Amino acid sequence: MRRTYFESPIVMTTVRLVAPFALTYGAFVTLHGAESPGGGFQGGVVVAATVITVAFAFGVRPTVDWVDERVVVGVFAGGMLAFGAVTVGTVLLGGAVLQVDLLPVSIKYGIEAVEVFIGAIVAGVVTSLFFLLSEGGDGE
Amino acid sequence: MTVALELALVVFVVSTAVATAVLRDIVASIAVFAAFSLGISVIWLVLQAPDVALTEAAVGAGIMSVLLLVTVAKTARASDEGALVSVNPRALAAVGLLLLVLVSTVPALPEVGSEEAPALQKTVDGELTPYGYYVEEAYNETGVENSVTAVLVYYRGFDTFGEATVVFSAVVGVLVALGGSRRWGEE
Amino acid sequence: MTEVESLRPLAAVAVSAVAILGILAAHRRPNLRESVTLVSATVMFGVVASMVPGVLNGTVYVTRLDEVVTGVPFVLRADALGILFAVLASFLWIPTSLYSIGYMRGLDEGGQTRYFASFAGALSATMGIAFASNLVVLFVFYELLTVSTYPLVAHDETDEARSAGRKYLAYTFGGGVAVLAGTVLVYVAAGTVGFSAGGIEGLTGGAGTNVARLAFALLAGGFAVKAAVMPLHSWLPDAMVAPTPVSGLLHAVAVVKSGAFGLARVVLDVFGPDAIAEIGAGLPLAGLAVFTFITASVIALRKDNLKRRLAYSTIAQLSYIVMGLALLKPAALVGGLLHVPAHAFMKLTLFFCAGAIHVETHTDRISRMAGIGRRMPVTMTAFGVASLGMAGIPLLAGFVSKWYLLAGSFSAGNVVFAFALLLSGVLNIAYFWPVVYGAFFETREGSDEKPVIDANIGGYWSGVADHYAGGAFTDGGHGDEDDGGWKKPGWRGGEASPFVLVPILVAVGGAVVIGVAPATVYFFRIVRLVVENVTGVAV
Amino acid sequence: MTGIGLFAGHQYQIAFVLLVGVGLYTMIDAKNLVKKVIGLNIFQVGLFLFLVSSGYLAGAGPAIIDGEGRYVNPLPHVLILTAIVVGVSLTALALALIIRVYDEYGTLDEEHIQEVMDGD
Amino acid sequence: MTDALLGVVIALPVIASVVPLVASFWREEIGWYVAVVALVLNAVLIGSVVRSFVSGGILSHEVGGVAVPYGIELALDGLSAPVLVVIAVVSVGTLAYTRTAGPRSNSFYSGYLLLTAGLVGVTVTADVFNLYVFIEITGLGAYALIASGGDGRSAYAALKYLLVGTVGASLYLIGIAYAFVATGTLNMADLSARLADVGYGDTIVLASFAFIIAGLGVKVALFPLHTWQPDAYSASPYGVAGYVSALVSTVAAYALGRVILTVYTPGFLTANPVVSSGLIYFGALSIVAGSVLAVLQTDVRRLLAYSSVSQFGLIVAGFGIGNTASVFGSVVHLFGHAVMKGALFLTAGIIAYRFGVTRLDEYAGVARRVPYAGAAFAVLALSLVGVPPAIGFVGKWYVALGAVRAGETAVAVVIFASTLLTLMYVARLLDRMYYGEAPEAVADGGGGTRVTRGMVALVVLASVAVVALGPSASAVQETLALGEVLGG
Repeated sequence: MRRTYFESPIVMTTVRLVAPFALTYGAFVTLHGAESPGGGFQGGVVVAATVITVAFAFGVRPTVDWVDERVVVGVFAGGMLAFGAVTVGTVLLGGAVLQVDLLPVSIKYGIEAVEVFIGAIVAGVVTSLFFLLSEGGDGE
Repeated sequence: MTVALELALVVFVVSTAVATAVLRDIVASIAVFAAFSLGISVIWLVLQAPDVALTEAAVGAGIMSVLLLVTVAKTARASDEGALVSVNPRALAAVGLLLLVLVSTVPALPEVGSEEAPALQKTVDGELTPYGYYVEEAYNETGVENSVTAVLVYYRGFDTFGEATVVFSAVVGVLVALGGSRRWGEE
Repeated sequence: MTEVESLRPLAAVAVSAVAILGILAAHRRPNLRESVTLVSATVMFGVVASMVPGVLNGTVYVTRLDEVVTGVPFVLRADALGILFAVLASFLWIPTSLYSIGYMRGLDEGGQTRYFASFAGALSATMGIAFASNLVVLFVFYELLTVSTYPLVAHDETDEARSAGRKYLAYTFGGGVAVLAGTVLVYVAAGTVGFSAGGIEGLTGGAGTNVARLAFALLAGGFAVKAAVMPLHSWLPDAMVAPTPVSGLLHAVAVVKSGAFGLARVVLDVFGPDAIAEIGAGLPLAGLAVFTFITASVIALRKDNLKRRLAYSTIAQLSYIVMGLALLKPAALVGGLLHVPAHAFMKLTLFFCAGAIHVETHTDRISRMAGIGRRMPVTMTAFGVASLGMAGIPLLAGFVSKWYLLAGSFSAGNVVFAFALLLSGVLNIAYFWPVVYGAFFETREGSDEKPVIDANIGGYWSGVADHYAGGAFTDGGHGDEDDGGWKKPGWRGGEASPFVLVPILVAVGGAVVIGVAPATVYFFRIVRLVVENVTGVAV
Repeated sequence: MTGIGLFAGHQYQIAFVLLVGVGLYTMIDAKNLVKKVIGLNIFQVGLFLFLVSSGYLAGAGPAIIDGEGRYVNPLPHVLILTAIVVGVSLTALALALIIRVYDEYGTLDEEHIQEVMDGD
Repeated sequence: MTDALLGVVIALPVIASVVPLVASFWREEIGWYVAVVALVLNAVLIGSVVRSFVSGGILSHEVGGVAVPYGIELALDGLSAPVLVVIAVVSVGTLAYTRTAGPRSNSFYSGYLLLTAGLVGVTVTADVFNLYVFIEITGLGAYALIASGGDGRSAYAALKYLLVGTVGASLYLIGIAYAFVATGTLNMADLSARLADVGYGDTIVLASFAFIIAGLGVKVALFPLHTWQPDAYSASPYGVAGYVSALVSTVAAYALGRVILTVYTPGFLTANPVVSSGLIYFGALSIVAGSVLAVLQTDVRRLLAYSSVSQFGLIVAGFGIGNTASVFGSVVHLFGHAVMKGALFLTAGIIAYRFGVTRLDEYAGVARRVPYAGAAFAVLALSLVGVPPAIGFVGKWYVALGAVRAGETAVAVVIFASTLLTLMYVARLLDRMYYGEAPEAVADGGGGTRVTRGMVALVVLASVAVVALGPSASAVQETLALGEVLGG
């Protein structure tokens, strides 16, 4: 029982207009986690939610094709690898595991960097989960 | 924030939770669940947890509902006889027992918001507690105003690494569950 | 007593363990496989025998390894008591191996590789039991013995054999658990489980008396299972479904004697006779032993299946040993311990004879053996001699040990035990004599095809046992005597092959030597040394 | 009703108990597998409520530090953020498994599935 | 530097788990190689961490360089070191097995690596909330792996496991929340001190303990919280069943012991005799019920699964008794059971792949067709019974010894009696395997092609190890210095 998409021009236009702002908001939430509520996780979810909104407006399959799975996987895999690199890297620098203050920037920026990685992971994963659940199954 | 509002919120979330439980139609259930999540995120705001509120709103009301709906769309929307489920006495008894245990501990718990609560002491035996440390020292040490972020990434960064791993595990798990990774890279 | 570090105790254990590998590797070449068995049996006996002179001079050979569990060192220790058991088992393994070859090939048995490998494993475990220096090491090998003999009991793979195997496992593991529990109690109470002649210090007395009683009950009860003391005996008659060499060496020597041996260790080296007297545990055990040998003898009377009759005889004879140990007097101890080798030689002879009859004629039932003495005169003569020994006729092995048991009973001041012994001797004659008499002086036609007593005794009319006794028992499905060997050509003078005959002669010869000149045989000297070490009294 | 007096100041804890109860009840009772997953989420939210309320300080602001002041304890918030993420991850996996089960058995009803499986 | 490796051994498999997923775009079936490289490297690192523990005593690492109790601490002591070793060994061993047997998709190996990371994390963390996170990672990994069977049955079993397991983890978190409410801290050592200050008789402290035990009890699969476990073990591929049965409950039981002994401490148990007896009898009940249920099974995997319920009862009882002997027994049994049970499942897998048989009555005569695997199965099963000198005996000995020393005679009786119950199902199995009339599938020699010599060699190796480890287990008692863990 696949959902048939009703391509409403109003919805599509609205989404087209809103999506860039939503993405920007996601980035903002991610980057300003240090000063205000929010952070990588919330920002990532907002970004993913934007993609999902797009998918609702334009249909899942076209969205998957448009976004390209490689990009989605690349985003969260890159986030994971970067986070992992920080975790293990500080040990190689002679410090403790995940010793953010050993990074060549101030602690604050180190924290923000990690927030960005988290944002990437969450955005990528949540988008993937949505795609997988809506595309998966059906015994293909 | 008045006590009345707080009580109203509590009543709201509990009733939406009960409604979620008793509604037979799964889509209706999901809709009420979204309302429940919104109610909860207001409670987070009342409890001065804006980070949690933001997350709850985005996840509980947003992502979670979408995923649930997608799943229902992929499967079946069973809505046979009656709008509400009938009560299952055995389940009720089992759950009632647990509730009895939980309720009996409530009077022993410190009142919410009380300064006497052990979790809100800044020092114990002259040493800073985690709470004291996070509100007194964290900003000086990290330059990050939002101490939730400071704790999340810096002080308890390893939890967050674990959290990222959990998220990643979810996608791996879904891939495995849905029949391997062949789907990726196809088409 | 001097302790000498030596690898010989370990070597004795290891020889046949290593041999298992050789046996398995040679599974496609039976001759090579059996050579491995024979060589390792010879080597094992050589190693054990080489320690005898030293032990008699008061030397104890010790192999120290690491700890088994904390506070319990893994030490193998060839002391007098251990060497008694080890010499016996390793010596008898040689004729039994020869016999096995004749028997297994004679019957064209399946699974021979498994058979010989398990046999080697069982011997290894037996050596371990003999040389164990403490309860934990003893327990380790005790359990390994169970595991390695299980395939032998279930060898035939018939339903009877498998159910006997399961019963065997259940009983002996149950006993093992009791032993383990007792061991833990002893360890907690005394801080050690190491054997020490005359008993471990500080195990009894004071508030610990009840704990000590419980520990003794568990240990004695656990070992009594393998020693087949009633009411824990019923696995043994069922286990007779195993091939006869197994019944012979394991169920008359190694396995059941490991129970008796464990009991001896408990009495002599864990608690010590004095402590046992103190907690009042001797008399109940002795009483149980008396009950066992009288009852078992009576049951033996009505068993028509020869191996089953022998099994009940074994149960009875083992209880002599138990009684000797339980009476706690030096003479009784000597009698009990001396009965270990005496019974071994005699019972092995009897089993070998039963097996020889089975191989040649496929006959298991006594009522069908009328006149068989004329066909197999050597075999049946040996059978007769061993039977007389069992009954305690002078100049045979059984006499000497019974003599000491009698002396011990009197010195214990309890004449009841002496009378029980004499009564049991009479019963022995009653259940063996018909076999011998029928074999030589009756013919098939003129014989009465009934066991000595054909009535229901003590409600023992149910269960698997009597199913067999009723005639359906065919020793695992081999040979039905009705159209089996009786009509074979070569009926006159049809003795078994030398592989079977020579071991019979060796075993019966041993029984005679022990009886005629006990002082010249090492066993007697070893036993006296053991008792002297424990009680301080030279017997 | 003395109960109300006893539970004044404990309203969130009572809500925690009730939500845990409702969630668990749904998990046990619901035949529909998706419903069970929703029950699981309610159960977890109840638990979150308990933890977050334990860090609440009356009259204090959120733990965004600007000079001296009263702040709530940020630690429970951090824990709950992590726990929410864990929850959504588990939900996603559960839903994927449900889709898989549906593909196989054509129903989401626990009892039907059990019947089909026993029939195998 | 070495103590930082405690974090690295968690992070390394996580990082490695990303690789197969990304690599899927270019190549299938590359996951195994990635996993082998990562886990062998991880095993080497674990080796060096453990070596440094052996030579220098307890290791502790403050993650991020943040002082305890404000940050997260990782630690390695006598309780965790053996578990860490067994994780390293089993993860590599089972991986070798899945080379031909297991699911071969890349995402499967990502899941495998994540599960391993979770297991290691649970083992080395010294923070109760961090423990929760790793429990969930372990859970997610396990659910995913169990679902990799690819049929509806395995998906359903995984879902059931997920629902029950998450409730278990949440109950644990409720317990943590109570402890947090009482103390405001999460570091194990700090929490332990604060709980003592609050008082062991405090309602909140008792509630926290109860919820933690109940929650972890679900994860360990103690009776009657075990319902997820037989389905999970029997519906998953054999390689997975081997891995999950060997380690997942093991680390949960370890976590249980860790919380009981180092957070609440034996002092708590002494102060609350009712609680401590309750815990011990909880374990004892599991011993008996698990064995009885195992005896009733007709499916070999379910039999083995219920046997785990029983064996973990023994381990928990040992922790509950809480003296050095019983705790050492539990640790030995944790280690031994992991090897035994894992290898038993792998051996059952060899038999299933070869002959397509899974039920007890179909096992008739299989041992003769696969003599090496059959012998390994026999040795492992007998070790499970507790036949000395194999390691199964050693664990039982120490727990029993501890029970008698603590005056818990009834528990000692249960432990001894459980030997016989274990024997009941093991004897049934072995009797069938060796003496039964082979059914057609077996007599034909089977048509399975997925059994390699390597797989057989692996289980034979495991059976040899089980025997060899027994006598050597006691030698590490001093090194582990469990007295130190128990607070001297």
